[in-house]
Amino acid sequence: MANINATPGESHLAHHFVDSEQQFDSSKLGMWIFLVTEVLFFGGLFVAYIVYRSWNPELFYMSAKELSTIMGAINTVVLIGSSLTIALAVRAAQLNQQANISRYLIATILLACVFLVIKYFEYTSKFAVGILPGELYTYTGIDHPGAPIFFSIYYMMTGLHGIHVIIGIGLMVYLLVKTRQGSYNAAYFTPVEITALYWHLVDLIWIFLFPLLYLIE
Amino acid sequence: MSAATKDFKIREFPVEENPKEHYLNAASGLKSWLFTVDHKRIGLMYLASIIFFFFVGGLLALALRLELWEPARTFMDADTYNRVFTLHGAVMVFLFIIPSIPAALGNFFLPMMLGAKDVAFPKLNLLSFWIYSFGALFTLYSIAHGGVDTGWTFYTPYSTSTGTAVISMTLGVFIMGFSSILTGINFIVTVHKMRAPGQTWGKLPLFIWSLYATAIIQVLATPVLAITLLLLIMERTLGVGIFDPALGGDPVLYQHFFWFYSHPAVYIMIVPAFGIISEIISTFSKKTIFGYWLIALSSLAIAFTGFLVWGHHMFVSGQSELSTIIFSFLTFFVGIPTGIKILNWVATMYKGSIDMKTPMLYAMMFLFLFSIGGFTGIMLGALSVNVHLHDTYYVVAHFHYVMMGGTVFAFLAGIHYWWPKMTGKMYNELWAKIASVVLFIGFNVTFLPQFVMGSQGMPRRYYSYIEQFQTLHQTSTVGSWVLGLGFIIVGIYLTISLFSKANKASSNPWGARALEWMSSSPPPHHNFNHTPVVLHNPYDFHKPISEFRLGIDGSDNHHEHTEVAQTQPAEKS
Amino acid sequence: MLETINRLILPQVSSTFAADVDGLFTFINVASAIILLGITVAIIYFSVKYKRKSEDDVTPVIRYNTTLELTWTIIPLILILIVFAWGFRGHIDMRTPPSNAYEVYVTANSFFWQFTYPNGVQTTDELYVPAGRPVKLIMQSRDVIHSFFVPDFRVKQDVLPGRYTTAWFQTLGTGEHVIFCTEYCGSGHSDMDGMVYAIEPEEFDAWLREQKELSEQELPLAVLGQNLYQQQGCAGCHSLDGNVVIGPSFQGLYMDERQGADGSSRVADEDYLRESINNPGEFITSGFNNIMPGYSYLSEDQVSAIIEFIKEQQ
Amino acid sequence: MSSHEHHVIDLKYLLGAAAGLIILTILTVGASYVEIPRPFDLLTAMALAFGKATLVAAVFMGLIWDKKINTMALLFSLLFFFLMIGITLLDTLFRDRPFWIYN
Ligand code: HEA
Ligand code: HEA
Ligand code: HEC
Ligand code: CUA
Ligand SMILES: [Cu+2]
Repeated sequence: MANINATPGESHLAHHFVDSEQQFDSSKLGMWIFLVTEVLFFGGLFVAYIVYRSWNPELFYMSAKELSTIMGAINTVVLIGSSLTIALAVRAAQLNQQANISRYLIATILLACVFLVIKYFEYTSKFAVGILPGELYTYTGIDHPGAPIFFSIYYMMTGLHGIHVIIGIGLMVYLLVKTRQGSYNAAYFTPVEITALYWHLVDLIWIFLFPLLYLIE
Repeated sequence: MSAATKDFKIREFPVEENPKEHYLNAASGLKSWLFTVDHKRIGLMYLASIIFFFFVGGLLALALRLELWEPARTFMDADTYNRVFTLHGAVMVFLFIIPSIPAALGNFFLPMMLGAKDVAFPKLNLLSFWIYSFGALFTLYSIAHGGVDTGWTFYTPYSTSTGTAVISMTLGVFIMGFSSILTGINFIVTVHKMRAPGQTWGKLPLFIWSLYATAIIQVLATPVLAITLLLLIMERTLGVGIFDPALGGDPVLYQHFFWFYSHPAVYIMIVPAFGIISEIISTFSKKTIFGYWLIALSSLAIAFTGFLVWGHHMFVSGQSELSTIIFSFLTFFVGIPTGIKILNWVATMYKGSIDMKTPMLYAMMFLFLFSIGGFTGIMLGALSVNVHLHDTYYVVAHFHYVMMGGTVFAFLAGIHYWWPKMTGKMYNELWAKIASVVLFIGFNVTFLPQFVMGSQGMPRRYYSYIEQFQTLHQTSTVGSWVLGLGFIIVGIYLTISLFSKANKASSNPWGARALEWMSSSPPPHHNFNHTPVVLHNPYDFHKPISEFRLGIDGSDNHHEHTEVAQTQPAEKS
Repeated sequence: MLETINRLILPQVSSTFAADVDGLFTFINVASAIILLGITVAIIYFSVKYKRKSEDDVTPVIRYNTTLELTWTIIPLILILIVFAWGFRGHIDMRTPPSNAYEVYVTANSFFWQFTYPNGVQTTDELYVPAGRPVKLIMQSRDVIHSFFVPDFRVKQDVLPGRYTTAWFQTLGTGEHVIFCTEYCGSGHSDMDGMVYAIEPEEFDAWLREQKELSEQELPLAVLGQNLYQQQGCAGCHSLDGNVVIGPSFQGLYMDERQGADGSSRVADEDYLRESINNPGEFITSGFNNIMPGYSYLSEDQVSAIIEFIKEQQ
Repeated sequence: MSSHEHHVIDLKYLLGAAAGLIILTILTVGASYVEIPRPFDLLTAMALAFGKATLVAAVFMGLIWDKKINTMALLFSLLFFFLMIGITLLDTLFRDRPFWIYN
């Protein structure tokens, strides 16, 4: 607060902020509150999951058997890796290592793509046997009157998560372009930081989806 | 931002009366409005849209009332009626009342009351307005494509089986949800990070406290509405069946999801109204607000408790007895903090210097009407009585008393209170008072009979009814015309005040103490020409007004940083 | 006086728990009225007494008063606890049917009520019950959510698809009471009403026997069809005199050339009628919505009877 | 007063967290092959998931070094999420059981 009238050394200071710390804190708090909304957004689906699981424990057990634990586990590791790389990208920005920002961003994007490719194979193998959401469900391998419900929830949850991954990739590509233009440095890296927060949340949600969907015994 | 004011030299900044340059003429042309990041202009754009949709909703309401003139068909068929009440409800709730006070008046005054130049994320603010408009377009599209006939609650399985334009409507509401979320995020961050030097939490105007509590509800509840509507859309397009018993789903779960949002949403509607009332009662009583902290914190208490009671809309839905009882028990607890507010307001008037100007008159009407609405809410929360009254006109009367008698009357109070500040013009006091009385009478004639017919068992969402109820329905219909007349008067004198020349408003016509009055009317582009500093609670009427006009000596808000901001592609957040 | 007001604003008291509900209703009204009056009087009094005298009036600084704050926290607190407990107790009664209750199965359809008695007799939109005996309704919906409401009894319960919900009541005597559907269910929601006839138990038994015999009689097909037309609720949507209610009228329907909403057309022969009854969504007549419920649960004989009846409506 | 004050997270914390996450993932998968009686299997899985979530939030997202308000925001979202679940379950788990006072 000391420099009410400080001449803006940081060119990224928008006119309505007093200084760049206020601006940085604001952006970060804003992002955190946005993450709060994301938690409750997915939260709705988790509620549906828990309610139906409490009603049909057997069905969830039988259905989860259809999912490949290996693929789920690999994807978990992939996402954890990508969380690490984006955290490293932020670090690189803080330390002013321009080339490293790009490098880590690329690594993150690649890992995100790997995640999607694996998800794609999982989906298509399910589609092939008629495991589709809701009315389209034709699979006969699960003997339960409410058979479609597990996979309806599965597709909603992983689908919504997948959309978040895609949005994340978009954001990181944007960051990459900007980084190449030299927009980020130790003095200004807010976009990298808040995108990283978003990406970690995507990882966080998967950390819960994985045991809940794949590992029911 | 805890600022130690002693680091600066502060001095009084006299306010310029009737300034030549202000935010309204800072730039001109349609583009300067549509792409502005000035919170004041965005607030006004919201205000215009909201008033527009209020009139749309109001016209639909007049149509509803007209159809109920005769027990059977008066002039439209059942299907049309069902679409009309759905649109009335949806337009009033999602397009009018939820954005009303926060997005219009809040946007305009929140930064000013904090002595900030703008909200924390001005671009996000503009985006939020555009998202709102985009969502509204979807709604209009669905009206054009046959409308929706589900009721504003979109209950499954009816909403998944009816042939009407449910998807475009729910998509519209879904999109508008994001606008609401973005406004909420913006407000929370602004309140946390952008308060003027010296403005501690204990010196925040109560309108800010109420907007802060509202923003918390918006941020926590709206995402759940989003996921609910998404599931509904998926249910209709892919038949995912999460709410469809035929596919193993459960329709009552939909109701939990819906009310998890929509009950807290009623506090999104009313809490900002409470904020306005706090400002007005203190100002027009010229007296320190009684129980500042209780009023401030009760907003948060209402926000929190409001999340625990959604099941009172579902007492006869077939939910478990256990939850029915718990929901009923918790429901009443909202009444306590609300009552504390009301009684503290009344106590503020004690030994005041009361000036019954139009805003104060509306505030008094608010106290009366909202109390009736609140007490009938308590009635509805009582289990055995609810069984009888649920889904009757009693509920319709209850929520019009709180939404129309509460929020809309407070909104009217706020518009009149801040009209001089926003436009620099004074409205005609006499006509304003006449209109408020007409509205008050019209309102009661419309909705009091609904309590009676509801108690007698008249169900809601009924296109035709048994003859026994006809007199009451007709009284109600007549009342709705009186309401319409009242709004026409309001529309006329406010419009006239904009265009006439002789009625320039002073910077602080009511003698208020909050920061927004320490700027010129209308305010300059950057709200203040200096960086304001706050020493006192905004209701300290015993302190000299000069101590509310302090600013940092030598600070100049005019063009500080602006050149930089314009040349740099400012980041998004 | 309260009693008189209650009679003006509440329906008649016709079930065992109605009086208790009304009592709580009155209590809340009176308590609210007192507080409201207090607030209103205070507002008006203050506005007059402390009217602004001059622009520079000085007002005292009163920020807080613990006693007052506590008063208006504790009194409402006590009141709400009373209200909760009272409503809760009343609710217990409403949710616990005595074990000897007479059971009737209720099926809600868009837009009519079907009642099935223990001996298999069925009625539509008319519920006969023995006066003064507890009656338990076991309810289910065939399509969307409906709600069973009898104002005179203060009874209401949503009726869900795929699940039973129950309600019960015991009348105070004989009488006729209107039934409303109070969960919005579509075009015919406001017409989905019915009647409860509470009759003397002996009369009721006689009525039940009589209905049973009637239903076992060998009836000509068309007459059987006419009964079904009433019982299955066709009458709610299809008139016999050419008027359009919700669906097309049956008058002159047979062998008529029907225009579909998709542009195709079909002749309304027996096959067409059967399909329209079992699976109405297949062919939507132009000008109408796809809202007719399917009747595939009817037996072949019953469908034939209805078709025979429709054929008679020329 | 500018950005160089931002905490730069030590490399060892980032790598450590990543390692911890991998280990916990292996444990989670492993636990699913062990026969643990019902509710506890779910509880174990959730406990492990919460452990992982804490690592991500605390280290990767930097909450340890950050302003407390951000942590509070996250905790608040969890609180309300649990309220939503908890209260909904009061309905769905107790549907066919009349309240104990009844009868
Ligand atoms: C602005 C919106 C708003 C507000 C503020 C409220 C406030 C309240 N509402 Fe209302 N309500 C709606 C909007 C609102 N409601 C809507 C839209 C519906 C219908 C939705 C639909 O189905 O379409 C509805 C429906 C509704 C129902 C369901 C009815 C049914 O369908 O069966 C219930 C039941 O409990 C209820 C209760 C309450 C309560 C207890 C409050 C409390 O917050 C009221 C608190 C206030 C007071 C109590 C008065 C002031 C207090 C004092 C002066 C102190 C003394 C107090 C005591 C002694 C208690 N409301
Ligand atoms: C903010 C919320 C809000 C507001 C302000 C209103 C305002 C009004 N409402 Fe509404 N209402 C709802 C929210 C609201 N309503 C909701 C949520 C429902 C439930 C829907 C559902 O069941 O799904 C409902 C349902 C509802 C019903 C029940 C329908 C039914 O169940 O069958 C009725 C019936 O009387 C009604 C009437 C009115 C009236 C007469 C007004 C009046 O107060 C309106 C006053 C406004 C005007 C009169 C407009 C002024 C305009 C003019 C005078 C025209 C001038 C025009 C030009 C100059 C161009 N409303
Ligand atoms: C909810 C209202 C409703 C009920 C109850 C209902 N119908 Fe219909 N019916 C309709 C509507 C609307 C249509 C026109 C749309 C369509 O073709 O599906 C229709 C169409 C028909 C048709 C085809 C008429 C034509 O236009 O060619 C027949 C036959 C028919 N109904 C018979 C019956 C019978 C028999 C019953 C009772 C067992 C019945 N309906 C109950 C609403 C209803
Ligand atoms: Cu059936 Cu409303
Ligand atoms: Cu509510």
